[in-house]
Amino acid sequence: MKKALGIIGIFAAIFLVASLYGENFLTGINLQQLTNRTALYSILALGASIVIVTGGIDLSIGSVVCLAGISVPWLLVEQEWSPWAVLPTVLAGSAAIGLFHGLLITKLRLQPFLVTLCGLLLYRGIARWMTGDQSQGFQGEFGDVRAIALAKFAIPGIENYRLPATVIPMVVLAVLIGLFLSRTVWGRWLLATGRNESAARYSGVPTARLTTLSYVSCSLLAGFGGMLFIFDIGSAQPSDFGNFYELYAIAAAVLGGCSLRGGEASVIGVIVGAATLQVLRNTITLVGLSSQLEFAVIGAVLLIGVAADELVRRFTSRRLERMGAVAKA
Amino acid sequence: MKKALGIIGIFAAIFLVASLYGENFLTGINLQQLTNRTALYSILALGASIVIVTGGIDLSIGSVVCLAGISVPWLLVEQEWSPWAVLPTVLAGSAAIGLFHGLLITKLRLQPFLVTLCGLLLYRGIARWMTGDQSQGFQGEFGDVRAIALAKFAIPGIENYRLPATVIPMVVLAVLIGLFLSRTVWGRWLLATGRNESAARYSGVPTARLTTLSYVSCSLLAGFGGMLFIFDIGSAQPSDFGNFYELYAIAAAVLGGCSLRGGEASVIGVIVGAATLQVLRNTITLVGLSSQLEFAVIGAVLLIGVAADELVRRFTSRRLERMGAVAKA
Amino acid sequence: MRGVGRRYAGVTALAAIDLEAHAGEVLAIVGENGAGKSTLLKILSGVVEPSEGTIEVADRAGVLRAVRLDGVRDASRAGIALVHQELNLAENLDLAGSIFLGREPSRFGVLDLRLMRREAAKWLARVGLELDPSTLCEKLPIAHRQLVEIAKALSTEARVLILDEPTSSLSARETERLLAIIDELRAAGVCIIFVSHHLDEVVRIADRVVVLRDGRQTGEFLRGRYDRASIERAMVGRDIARAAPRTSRAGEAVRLVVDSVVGTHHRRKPISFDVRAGEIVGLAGLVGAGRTEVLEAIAGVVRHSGRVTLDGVALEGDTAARVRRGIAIVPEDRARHGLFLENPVSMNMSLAWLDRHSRARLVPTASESSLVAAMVARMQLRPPQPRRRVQTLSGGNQQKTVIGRWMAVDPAVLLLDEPTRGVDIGARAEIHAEVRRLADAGSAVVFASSELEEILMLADRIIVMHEGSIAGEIHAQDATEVAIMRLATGGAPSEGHNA
Amino acid sequence: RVDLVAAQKARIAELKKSPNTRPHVAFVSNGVADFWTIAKAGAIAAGKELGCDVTVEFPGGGLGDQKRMLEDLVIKGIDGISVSPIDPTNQAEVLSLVAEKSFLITNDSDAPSAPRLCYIGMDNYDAGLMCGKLAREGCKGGEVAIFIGRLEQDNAKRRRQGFIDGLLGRTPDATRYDEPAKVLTEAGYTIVGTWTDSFDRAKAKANIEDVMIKYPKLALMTGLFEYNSTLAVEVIKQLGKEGKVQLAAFDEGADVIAAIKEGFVLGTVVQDPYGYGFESVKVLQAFNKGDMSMVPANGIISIPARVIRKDNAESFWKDLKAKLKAGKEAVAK
Ligand SMILES: Nc1ncnc2c1ncn2[C@@H]1O[C@H](COP(=O)(O)OP(=O)(O)OP(=O)(O)O)[C@@H](O)[C@H]1O
Ligand SMILES: Nc1ncnc2c1ncn2[C@@H]1O[C@H](COP(=O)(O)OP(=O)(O)OP(=O)(O)O)[C@@H](O)[C@H]1O
Ligand SMILES: [Mg+2]
Ligand SMILES: [Mg+2]
Repeated sequence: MKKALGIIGIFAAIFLVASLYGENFLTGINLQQLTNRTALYSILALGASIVIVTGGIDLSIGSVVCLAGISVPWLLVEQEWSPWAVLPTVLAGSAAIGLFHGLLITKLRLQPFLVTLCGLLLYRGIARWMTGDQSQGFQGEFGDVRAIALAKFAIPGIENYRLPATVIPMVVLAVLIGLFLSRTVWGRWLLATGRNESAARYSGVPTARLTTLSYVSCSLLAGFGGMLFIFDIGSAQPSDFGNFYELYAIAAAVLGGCSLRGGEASVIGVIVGAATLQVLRNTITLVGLSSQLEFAVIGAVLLIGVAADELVRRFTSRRLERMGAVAKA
Repeated sequence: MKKALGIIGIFAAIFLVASLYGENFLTGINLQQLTNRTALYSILALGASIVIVTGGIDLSIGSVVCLAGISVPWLLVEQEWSPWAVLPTVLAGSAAIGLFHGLLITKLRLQPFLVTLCGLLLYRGIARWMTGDQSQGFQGEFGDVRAIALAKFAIPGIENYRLPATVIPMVVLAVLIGLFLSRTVWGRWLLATGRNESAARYSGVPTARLTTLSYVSCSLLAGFGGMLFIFDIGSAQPSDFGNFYELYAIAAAVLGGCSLRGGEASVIGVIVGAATLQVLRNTITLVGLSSQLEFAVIGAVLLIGVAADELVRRFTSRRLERMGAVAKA
Repeated sequence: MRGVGRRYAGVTALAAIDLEAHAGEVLAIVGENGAGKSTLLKILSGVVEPSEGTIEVADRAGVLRAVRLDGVRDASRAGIALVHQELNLAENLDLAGSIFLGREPSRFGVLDLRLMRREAAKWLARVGLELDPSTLCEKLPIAHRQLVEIAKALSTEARVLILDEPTSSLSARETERLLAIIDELRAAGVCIIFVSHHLDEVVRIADRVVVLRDGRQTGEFLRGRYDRASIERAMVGRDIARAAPRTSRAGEAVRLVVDSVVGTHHRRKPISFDVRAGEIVGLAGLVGAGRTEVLEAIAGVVRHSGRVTLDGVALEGDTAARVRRGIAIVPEDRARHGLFLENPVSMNMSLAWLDRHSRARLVPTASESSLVAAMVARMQLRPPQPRRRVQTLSGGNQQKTVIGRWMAVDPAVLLLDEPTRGVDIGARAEIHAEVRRLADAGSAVVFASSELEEILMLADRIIVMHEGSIAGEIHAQDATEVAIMRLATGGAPSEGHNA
Repeated sequence: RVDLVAAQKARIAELKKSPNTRPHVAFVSNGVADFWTIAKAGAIAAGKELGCDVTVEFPGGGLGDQKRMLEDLVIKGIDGISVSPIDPTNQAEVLSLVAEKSFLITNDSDAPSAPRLCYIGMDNYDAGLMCGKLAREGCKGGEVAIFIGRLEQDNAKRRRQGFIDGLLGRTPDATRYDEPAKVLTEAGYTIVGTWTDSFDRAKAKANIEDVMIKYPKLALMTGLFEYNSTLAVEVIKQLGKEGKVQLAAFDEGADVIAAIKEGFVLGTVVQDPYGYGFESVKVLQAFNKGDMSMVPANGIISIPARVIRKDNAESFWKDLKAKLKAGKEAVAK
């Protein structure tokens, strides 16, 4: 929680600015869309954070999003599989990708950065080759399957805002991962492995298995996220779908208080981190800044945000120190 | 040198396959192009490796390439500056970017990943905004300036192959960085900082200054590389120029034996790493594989390469241990 | 253990060891640095696989069975627990989490945090740590971390408890307590194997002492049939010379002045003292008394208020600036703050020297290697291979490497924090001799040690700290263990010992 | 340039005497898109029909990537390249290199200053104009938003300008340029802005959603790249705005065609990428036989765009499907 305070502050500041200056920012429909986008990106960011907790990194998230996402309409429309076969296959495939990463990293002791960078190239390549670079879409069909991501639930008493269905997996996953990390034996082990792998190993923790598990979870969530993304967007082009999403996911995780050195995570922070990025992008459009400036604004705001957070933290800790010193004297 | 052996082996294998199956691979003109591309990417990879040595990472390389590269024709053509003013300004600006990163990382103790990720967004945003998303080119002029990168020198006795001028900065930089790391006190300090920052600090190494220096060098080389790239290509679009180049640069450095945990580098390895990526891409076209497969092939070949390297290494070290035992017994 | 051996590329760490340890026995293993003690213990606890030989462990019924210890889990299943020589804690966990790491009480994988905390509090109390089990490990000083590790090993209620230099970072009080615990466990029928360089502890507690030398077993002494000197002889192969008392330095110029220094890290009370040229000042005190922080403040590793002056000029800036002025610090936690573990001995040893002996900032390769060769010989590094990675050195030899780094530059002020942690008695004498030689050449030396014996051996003047402030000063000729302990525990100084 | 064109012509004349029996030609796109996969089908079909080898390359990484692919193709010894140059004014060197070692023609976007032997395609300004007129017919005024992948490429700029001029009923002038950042109020329309997404579809979708939220009274949208239109259809459906916001589309996205049939999209302007691919190979093949007769004097082989409305949507879609299927089968062989 404490780790998440910084990003919550940054989020609040951006939200305030957006409410003041963004046209129609505080309308139900806008908040509804924002919730939906936050949910989608959060799922990727949660996956990234599990790997980051172990001190690793997964650069292949975007490509797994692409491969898994593209596979859904490709299998449904082009290969004419049944939805009951497609979804489990795609999820199993995503998990298999993670297993592959995990084994290369723990058994062959290759660097995670390198393995998942190769993955980044490989899975996108496979997606492009598989579809012949043809964009894949549902062609207006499979509304019932897509409802998984597209359904919106009216909330009694609130007008104009309907809760997007994607929030459900986000919340479920966040709660599960949060409990997993703080309340289960394995979560404990994962945190210990991330901070001091040899200490964990000497304590009898099966570090290799846990590291592998974290890559499996990350790829699984990326694959699941990819499915939700394609349900939401309706169609995608294999050469650009999911590009840079790993950076967004990792950025959200790091903003949310995960240290890339491992051993630290805050689920709430990660979700607020993902939400921050989405609110920023939305604000840029609603305030009417040109989309050329989008990147510059996001970069600058985040940088100022984390720098300010750090300065505030320092200032307060120095004050506390001084107060403590006085109390002692 | 020993660290570079793996990548040299991988390179040799790919080169052999390319020579056997690539149409016109072993022609002077093809090797000339390959030399040129290797030189360009090597310069970025050398910069990346300096930061990696300190245990850091620079994700902003591609965006600095873009901003610096785009600035050259923008200042020359649109703003009508003199070339004598443009080149120093662009290089100084690149160095200033590195200084900015270095200070945020050492003084505010922000995570390098986060700082340079914000940089990635920020500098590309600035480039897009500055040029209004218009592609920038030399419009057929400034041939004399562009000759810096485009000149080719005939080598007596060799036909059809002329040495690209870009090789000169690459070799000079490689030699300088190699000597710097292995033969100067600062280089020694840089390696020590990367290996164990706090031990270095306790030993009286000015770690903050050295870390900052490494980010300055990296951005400076990225800016310089960006200039050479734009001279070579002639024009570029701010929205895609340099995209993913940081990944190529880091991949080359890591393939070349740099550990992302810091403290290790091999200049030769880095250059061979960069060359490997270029030969791979070239081979894919010359062999006639579809460009859809390019990513997949690069990813798969690299993964197989590093895995094989690791297996060979293990096998030999196990043999050595056993042999050592026999000799003693 | 039968015929157990372990080889690494290039060295035989251990050869043909046959060893038995019985229930209700305290077996001490002693030997010089690099003799193979830690390797032996690691094999016993499943961390390292033996190259040859077999291990048999008695099951509950007392029948010996050959076991394959592949990983720590096998060993703990066989009832074996090890406290490593180097600290191994995941500092992001709290004390309860650290103690139960790897065998957390749980129901269906869900942690039973309350039970964990309660149990942890019990084990912490057992080793004398009255701390809240939900404190984070990263907040603890090194000695407390060591106690946590011991508590962790105790909590496994293992039948074979293995301790690798458990007392090296403990001060007298904690050591006493540990020895008492060992006594109790022995009475309860636990087999205890422990390694220590503190022979008086060994003499007091061990039922049997096994001496290792160069990976071989060279001697075995049963309780009551040996004295300290005979063990020393079996270990080192000669008698250890006792240093002659040093002459007084009262007339020399003051070099280092510490004036109302308060480290900002832990908010202590102001500290003031000064050190003359050629003087060796020892900082004594209990764990957490603030010695480390004083040394780190002088070296500029932690921010501090107050003034530190060297030869009349204020020391300012960070460590790099102070090192340039001639300050040197040997940190307490060598693995974290002292060494570049993956680098060779040569790089570790020449690092500080380089800055002063480079021309145009170029590394003088030839003189560097001759310097390193000289330092390896002077510090008696074993094996004497400058190109060996420090990681593969034994603990004591790692310590010699850190000290060697500073011995190579003749610093104006040498600050040593636990200078001989894990160093064998022979090498300790050599290190002390080196420190004296440096002082004789005019340097000021301040060292902190938890070992009263070392304080008494090395210091000209002793400053005793208690809860962050100076409790008193004693001159070497007046010092006794009792007097130091009285000050360190906050008792009033007795007559004549107050400076 | 003149020299290079002349030299290419001379080489063609030469080939008349000893024709190249099985030439190997290449078709290089300016990126990766469905548009280009249709073009690829055309190129492959032509290769099969006319008896020559065809390599199709899609540079995914912008200018640098396209340059590298062209260089590598030339090194490989290709007998002719049809390229869609990303930035023709600044790609003089590499285009000259192709002209020097091979035959150079352009498709989709022209490079009149380069030594190309001909251009195959249509004018993006004209196509934009068609789209603008389509919009003007279906929507008599109000707020208008433009969505486009990115604005820096020449064809995108021309297409956008054409749309604006057509919508506002101005006299056509391809050299006009309206700043994307400015709000234009003219002839009863207010063009509230142009949004780009750098080919990130999730971002493109977010753009459309955000703009519809920001301008609740939005009357008309246009998506000037294929996926912009597809996503606009998607968002209209998701937000239940069918019939409330008009869409003038571009290109032949499946969802767009379906929506036209359903009736809540005015229509779409389609180019003929299949024709670009097919003609490119046909022309290059002819060059290798020494034949330059199909190149008109102005050097432009025009393959005009078409407007698809509710009435001709069905037949257009069937035809396209058939062509794609044939192309895919040819690739498989
Ligand atoms: N991983 C390794 N690779 C190579 N050699 C090793 C490795 N680990 C230990 N050694 C060597 O094995 C020998 C025995 O080391 P060990 O750590 O067992 O000594 P020790 O008796 O515990 O010494 P100390 O009292 O200094 O702790 C040493 O020479 C050491 O250099
Ligand atoms: N609150 C804290 N936060 C972080 N680190 C701490 C804290 N308290 C103690 N430490 C660590 O413990 C080390 C020892 O501190 P200190 O100077 O208080 O004790 P000491 O007298 O040297 O005791 P020891 O016998 O353990 O050496 C410090 O250098 C610091 O790294
Ligand atoms: Mg040891
Ligand atoms: Mg201490």
